[in-house]
Amino acid sequence: METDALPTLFAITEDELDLNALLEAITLPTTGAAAIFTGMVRGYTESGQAHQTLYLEYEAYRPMAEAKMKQVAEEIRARWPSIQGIAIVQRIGRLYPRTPTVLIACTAAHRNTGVFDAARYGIDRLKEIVPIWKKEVGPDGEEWVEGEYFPRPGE
Amino acid sequence: METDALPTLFAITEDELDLNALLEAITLPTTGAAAIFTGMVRGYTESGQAHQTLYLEYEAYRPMAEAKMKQVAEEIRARWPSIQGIAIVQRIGRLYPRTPTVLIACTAAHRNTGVFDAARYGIDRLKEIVPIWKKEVGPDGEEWVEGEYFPRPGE
Amino acid sequence: MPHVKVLVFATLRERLGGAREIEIELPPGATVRDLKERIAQTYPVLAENMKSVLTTINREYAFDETVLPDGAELAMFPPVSGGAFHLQQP
Amino acid sequence: MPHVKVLVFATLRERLGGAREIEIELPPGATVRDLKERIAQTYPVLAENMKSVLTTINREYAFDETVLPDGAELAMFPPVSGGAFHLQQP
Repeated sequence: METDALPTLFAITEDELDLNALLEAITLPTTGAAAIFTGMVRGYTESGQAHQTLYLEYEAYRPMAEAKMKQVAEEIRARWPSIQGIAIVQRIGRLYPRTPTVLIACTAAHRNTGVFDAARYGIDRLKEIVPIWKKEVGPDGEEWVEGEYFPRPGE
Repeated sequence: METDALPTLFAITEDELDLNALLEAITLPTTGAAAIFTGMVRGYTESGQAHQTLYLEYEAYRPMAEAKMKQVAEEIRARWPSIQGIAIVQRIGRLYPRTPTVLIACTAAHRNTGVFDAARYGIDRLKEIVPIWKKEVGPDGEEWVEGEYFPRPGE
Repeated sequence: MPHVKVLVFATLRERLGGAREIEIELPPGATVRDLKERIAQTYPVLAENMKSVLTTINREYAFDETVLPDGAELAMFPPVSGGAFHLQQP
Repeated sequence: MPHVKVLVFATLRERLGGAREIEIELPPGATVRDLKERIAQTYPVLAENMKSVLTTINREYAFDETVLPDGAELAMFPPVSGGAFHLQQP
């Protein structure tokens, strides 16, 4: 299987995430396993200072976000050569509690060659380097959520 | 959140796995992360002795399989108390390449409190103790696939 | 002599031509080991399977020394292989 | 004096009343650090943001010493927060 035949899918979208379709798009005839991560909007956060969220507003620097998603996919392939398909999708706009907002999925022939680690790495990297922001709107006002990661040269 | 309010879903089914619906069923207002594992039928296996698979026939000892899926869910909750929802579903019958046959999904408030490890543990345990078998049908004949795990007392 | 029914799955079922259940006579107090031996004698086609078969009593895994309780749901099957991976070679 | 445009996102955009882009005059050979200083002077509402802002040149992260190339696509924004987790407290 040549690398350029391996499906890599990344998107910034305002549409609902369709896990069935995304998984199908990265499943090859040689695929036997997939690990998928999704992040959802929490309506209630119980850790730290408990608070309620009415909705989140997501914003992206779209062309750069797509380029950085591609970079995350390339980093995954460099670390886990067994990975076959990769899907990275971020939904933007106004998103309400219980809604999936982000998805990272990795497929491979077998489950023990890195699919879980690859998906986990993917979501961690997405959070660090892909230019997407969210504003949290709660009953008492709104607040932009800022990350803490400062990319290094080359990232 | 009381444990008895946490969604646990397990099923042996002949129907297509609907990841969107399964994820929705285990997402609470406090959920922020999900890890999902799916296993698919491989049409071509390249590792070991390369071979082609036309389809797999899955068979289950249904009432026991459902009881053991419940046990796997209980084991996950005992090890990762942060897990909110758990779905464990096995599709049976004749299944063709690229088709998802099994799904384990775990949700939690945050992604770094065990969702990935819990899903991985779940699929490993399912393979060991849940009474499901498959027959592989290829161009040159058919073969039952047998596992290697012998449960210990109490499993 | 108690008469017990044993559900069979996968290879065992297929070796029996598709039967989902077998019936067997056993002395009172018989164990899982006794059951396996009796099956190997009564159904020679399953004799080889008895070496690596898993036995369950009321949907819990049972072991050679376990005495079969009256009226229990018994089942026998090969090590499980769910999940669409770990394919053995033909 | 070259005239550059800088795309802004998130908090920066909101502090500017929703503007998606700012314009600024810079001497030739100006660096990212020069750009930040000039923005802090020209748009006082962004002065505080300049302390922790990320800067990109042609969609790659850039650093204080980097000289701004002619005609590059420049952008500034706070550390990213995608993914629906790691919520800061209001």
